[in-house]
Amino acid sequence: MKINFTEEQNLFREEVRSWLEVNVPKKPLLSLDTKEGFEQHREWEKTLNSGNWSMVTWPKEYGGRGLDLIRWLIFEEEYYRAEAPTRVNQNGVFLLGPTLMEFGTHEQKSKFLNAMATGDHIWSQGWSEPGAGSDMAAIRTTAVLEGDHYKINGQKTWSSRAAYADWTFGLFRTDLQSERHRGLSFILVSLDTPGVTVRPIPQLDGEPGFAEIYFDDVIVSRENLLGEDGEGWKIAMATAGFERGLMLRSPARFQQTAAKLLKLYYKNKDHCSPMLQSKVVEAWAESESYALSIYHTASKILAGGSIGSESSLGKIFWSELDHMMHQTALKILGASAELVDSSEHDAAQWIKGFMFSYGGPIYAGTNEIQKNIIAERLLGLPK
Amino acid sequence: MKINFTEEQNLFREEVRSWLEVNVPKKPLLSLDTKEGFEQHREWEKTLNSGNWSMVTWPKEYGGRGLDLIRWLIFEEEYYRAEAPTRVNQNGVFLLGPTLMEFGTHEQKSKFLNAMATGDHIWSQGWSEPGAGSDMAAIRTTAVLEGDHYKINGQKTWSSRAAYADWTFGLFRTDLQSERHRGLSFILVSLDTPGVTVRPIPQLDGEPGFAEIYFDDVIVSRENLLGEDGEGWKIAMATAGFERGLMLRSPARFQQTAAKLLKLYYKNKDHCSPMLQSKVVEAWAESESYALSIYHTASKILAGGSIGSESSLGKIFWSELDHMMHQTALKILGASAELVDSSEHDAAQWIKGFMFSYGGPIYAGTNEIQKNIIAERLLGLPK
Amino acid sequence: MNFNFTEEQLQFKNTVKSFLSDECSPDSIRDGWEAKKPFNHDRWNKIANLGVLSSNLPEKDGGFGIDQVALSLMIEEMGYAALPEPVAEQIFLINDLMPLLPDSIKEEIKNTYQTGSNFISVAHPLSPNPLFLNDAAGLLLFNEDTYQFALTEDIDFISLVSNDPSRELSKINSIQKSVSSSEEFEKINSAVAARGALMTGCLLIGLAQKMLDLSSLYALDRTQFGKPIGSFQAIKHMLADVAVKIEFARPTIFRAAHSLLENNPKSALHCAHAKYMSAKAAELACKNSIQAHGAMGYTWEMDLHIFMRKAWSLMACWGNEDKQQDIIYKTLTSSEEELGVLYTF
Amino acid sequence: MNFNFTEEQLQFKNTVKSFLSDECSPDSIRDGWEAKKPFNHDRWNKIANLGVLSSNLPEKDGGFGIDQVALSLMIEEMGYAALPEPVAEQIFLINDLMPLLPDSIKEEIKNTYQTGSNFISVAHPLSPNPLFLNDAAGLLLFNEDTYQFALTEDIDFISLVSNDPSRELSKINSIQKSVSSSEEFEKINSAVAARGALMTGCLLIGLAQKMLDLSSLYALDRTQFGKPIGSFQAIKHMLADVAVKIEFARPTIFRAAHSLLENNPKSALHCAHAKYMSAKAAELACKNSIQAHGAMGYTWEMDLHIFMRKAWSLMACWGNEDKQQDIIYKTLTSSEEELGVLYTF
Repeated sequence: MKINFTEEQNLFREEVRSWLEVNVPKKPLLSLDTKEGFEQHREWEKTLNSGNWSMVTWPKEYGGRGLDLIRWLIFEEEYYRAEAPTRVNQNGVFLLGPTLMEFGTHEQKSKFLNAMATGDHIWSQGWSEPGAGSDMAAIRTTAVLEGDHYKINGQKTWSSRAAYADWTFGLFRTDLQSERHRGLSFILVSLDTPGVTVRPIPQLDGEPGFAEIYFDDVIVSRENLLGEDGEGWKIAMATAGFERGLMLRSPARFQQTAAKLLKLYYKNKDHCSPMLQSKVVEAWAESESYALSIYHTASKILAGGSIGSESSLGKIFWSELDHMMHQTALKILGASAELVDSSEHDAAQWIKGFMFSYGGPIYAGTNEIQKNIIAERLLGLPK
Repeated sequence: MKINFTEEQNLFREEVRSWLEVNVPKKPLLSLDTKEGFEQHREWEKTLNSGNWSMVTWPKEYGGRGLDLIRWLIFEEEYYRAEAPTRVNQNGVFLLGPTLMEFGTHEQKSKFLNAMATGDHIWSQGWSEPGAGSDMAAIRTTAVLEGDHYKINGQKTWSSRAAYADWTFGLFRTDLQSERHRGLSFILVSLDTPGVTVRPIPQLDGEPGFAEIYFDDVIVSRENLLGEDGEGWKIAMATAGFERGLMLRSPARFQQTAAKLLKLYYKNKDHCSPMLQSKVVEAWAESESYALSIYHTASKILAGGSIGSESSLGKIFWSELDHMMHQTALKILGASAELVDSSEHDAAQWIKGFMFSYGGPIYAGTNEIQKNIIAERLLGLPK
Repeated sequence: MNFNFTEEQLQFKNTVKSFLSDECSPDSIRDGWEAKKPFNHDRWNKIANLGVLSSNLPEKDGGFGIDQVALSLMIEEMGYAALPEPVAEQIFLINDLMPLLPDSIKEEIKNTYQTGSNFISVAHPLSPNPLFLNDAAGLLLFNEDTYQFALTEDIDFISLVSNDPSRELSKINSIQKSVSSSEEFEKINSAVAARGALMTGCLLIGLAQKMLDLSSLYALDRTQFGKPIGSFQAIKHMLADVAVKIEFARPTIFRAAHSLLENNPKSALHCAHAKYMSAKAAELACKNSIQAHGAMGYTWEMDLHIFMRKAWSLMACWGNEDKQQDIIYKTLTSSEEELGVLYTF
Repeated sequence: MNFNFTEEQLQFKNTVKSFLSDECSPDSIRDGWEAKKPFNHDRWNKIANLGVLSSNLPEKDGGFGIDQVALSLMIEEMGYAALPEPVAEQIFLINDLMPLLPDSIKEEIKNTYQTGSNFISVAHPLSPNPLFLNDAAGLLLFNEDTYQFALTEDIDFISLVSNDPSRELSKINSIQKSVSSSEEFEKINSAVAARGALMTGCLLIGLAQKMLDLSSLYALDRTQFGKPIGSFQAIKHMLADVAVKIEFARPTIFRAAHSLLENNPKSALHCAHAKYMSAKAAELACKNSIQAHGAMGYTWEMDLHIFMRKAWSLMACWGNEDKQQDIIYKTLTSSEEELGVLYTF
């Protein structure tokens, strides 16, 4: 155990910092849930790619830098420190990317990873269906193999980013006789394909963070099948692990929030009771613990270990923490905790984050589902 | 709505206070979980009875004063204010008493209520069995009717006070072919009856708060059947309602704890961080809310209403509150929060209460069971 | 000692409940949002005609002279329906406060305010951005150590956007002309703060109850893993927890209302207690309701957020949980005598 | 940056684990309670022979020179077994502190203390009642602004009863003779407070893990309503919540140990963080474990309370959650610069 950064790691940090200082847009981009904002964010992905920062852990041939997870955590720390834009392509770079790396053919990797890195393909998720939310094995959208292509019929919902994205990935039932987890396949579909209809779902802030995707005799080449026919569940489980785990929820985001919260409290402490101190301390302590745990996990992976139920434990921890921090911020803000006016930038940002934080315990498998997983897989309790 | 005490109610309060001032033992009694302490507490029941204070709500003929629930709440407030001894016969006066009043024959009332009021009969509970804890319908101890008596065989457990009590009441299976809730009867058994063996269960503090009761061909007169044969479940549900509800958990106990907690904090506030204030305020606010709610319920009952799922709601509320208050006290006490030495009276009392408070969410139907009841009966969710 | 409501108190509550259930549906609220006119003048007039706006005026002034307990029952229903119009504010912060104001200000308000036809907005350090000031006839404004009344036309203000589209807020820049006073400032300031706390507390309890009802219905309706999600213990328990919080917050509302009625010297403490408990109940109701709804709870389409938004706003204004906590602590420790108090009444 | 343990570190941990699993069963602890001799000298000698007591002494003094990270792994196991003997105290509060003490005190301790044969007790304002002082050779005592060392025979003390029968405590009345110093008091006082916090944190994580393991086993075993109680969501979720708390407390232990090793200027903060997180994990482990055990958890017969009692004591001494919270807050706000810090390392 040696938990200090090396000279090289510190140099890398400085490189990231300098680049971000020059390149991060001075003016915040519009919301990526608007058409215009979405394109601004796509531009930012291109800018990142121009500096080879799309995904530092990817091999160079796919637009990455071939660096390890510790470097990635450092990159993320600098990214949040610089308050750089949200990654509009997170479904691609953090979820599908690692999945392709593990299960994709050489052709698939070449075709999709580069276009992902450049921002040419922005990806949406196609997991849930109206009757299959937390219970993903209930998927009914079918993909029937006809020669060298699949014909897809059905409906996906809660597809994040789908309102403006280019592609979607998800599970489809390729064996119509199958039930539950069996007979599902992992297929990539361009949202431009004839027969695809996207209908946005306005979320709490009124913007279309999610969409429904309808498939009506949609023809997709067999080349877009990831892995083998019927292997979909296995691959999806790997992807879901990435989602809950360390790729998508790097600690820097929560540490940044905790640091802002502490500053907010300190600035307002004469206007609020000292009792809020306990929440501010909890925010620091928990975000710091989360970071330590992620560095711990990253070290394990680098030493050849694999990630198990850590991702379920982590998902519960960060989502509860995130909500608590935003709730505390609103208490510090007092009566202004309802103002989303552009003239009230601070309050508006905290309120936006507060609303967003309610989603944490829900998406990517509700916390109730995660607790079942922990009880059954980690503690050995019966199904 | 008129939530002030009347002149008469205030006079009653003064009467209670004066009597208690004279009669409450100056030196705390020994623990009622010791043989000697138990007898001291039985003496105290006799003293209470000598002043006609055994149960002010009972009719005069049974040793009560025929007063209403509001008077009872006032009596309890004064009782806790005077730090009078724990009622060793609470199973009798708070649980079996009201049940007898509702379901007992004239003979049963005469025989049992008076002996209860005088402290001659101290009662234990005989609900749980080794295979029937939270799932009370799984009771297997049998009582077979043979002419004018029952022959009882089987085992009860978690019988509170049974180590030194005189009698027990509980459910027995009188219809051997029956299952679950059906075929159970509510029977009263003297622990002196041949064939009864009592084996104490030492609890957290090492003292026998509970006992197992073994029945080996125990002969009990049919006169000790409460209600009709097979009506046991219905009667037990009424008793359990009393238990969780307002009779056994009068608000004064929790208000007294909250007041002590506030004093403890105030005295030690320079040694602990101001963050504990929030817990102290919560203690006051919740104990006060509980009291308001109980006065509300008492008013409803006095106006002819009945008590429903309030008892489940209340049980969750007071048990969580009680634990939180004791936990907070230990935090205020700092390093002395482990001393049970007689020289450390304050710490020892809080620690004793702290350990006791862990029992709240467990006994009388775990809080998990109460939440199921609330969800199913009050909110209409499916079984 | 009688904690039961009178027939008359319950009748006022039921009248308001049934009116709002017809006239203040989530759809009608959404219509107001879309038109960017959340204040529905038609509904306001109907409420006025129902006598609600004058319900607590003395009979000689054309009211029914109902007390604060009946008011709090009515206001809970306004929360349950997420009523956008500032009815609670008029009856609780203007009508109920009026007798306490000095003649100079009272006269001005009386000259301006015509119950039912128009209304007066209120601003206070604990709730500094008055509601619907653009539509109001005047403003009662509390400062650090004075209070004043001004006609809307004499105020320079700008609009502010609230996270609850039902609330049109304003920020006051300056006031050209007003009547001002500092007479009995402590007493009147404390009276309005207590009323603001209790009013938002009543509304929050109604909102929490509504969210619980919506969630229970949803949990019955929505199936997952082949059964209604309401049959899972996790969902049952998260909703039961909300029921517990509401059950033990509600009596604090009625006690506080009764304290105002009786001029109880502890009424400020009791109102703080009511807001403190209600805000905590509403906070849990928001969290557990959206969780029980899952991703659907996160959408604009479900009505849940109409009630959540109002709850978030009302938790924040007129003193949030933290502020009430502070008031309670300071009151409890203000005298040695208070430190050991055991009795509720 | 490498958060993995070395083979050697894990080996020390496993040796201790397997030794304690054989030699420190709940039954053997109960034997000590019944005999009113919780300190088992036979076990103490075996631990000494295993080299644990000298494990962190320099090799020249007959030790293995292992670092604080390895120590913290070992101490977690002592918590897991609820070991009554003050092994953690010796290695963490005496051995590890020794190099920091001034020569005058160090000499005295060296003359008295013979690793393995006897031991030194410690008292500090955060933990004022030393453990097993009656059996100890001497006492290292921290006061307001001085610290001193005294032989047990020169101390006038009385016994105190702890709620954990494994802990024999004493209250010091007076000291007849001692060596005292105030040299570098701030630094040394802070060093012992940090070590006390980290040591109790390590023990608490072990205890929390043990309670979780006992509860999981019980939930598999015990049936209710015709199935193992562990198949009910309520039980699953209450135990999963404990697993989450432990998971995110544990790395804070290792980071704090590493900070001591590296003389990190923030080691006091890191040790406070470790105790804060571990105490919270242990608190929830106690509550949810007893709840999962139901009435059985409330009995003397089940082993659960052996671990709960130790946890309650260790939460209280060497600075409880509240004290650590205070340290963290004061450190974080001690400089403008700290206020915006984002990085962990």
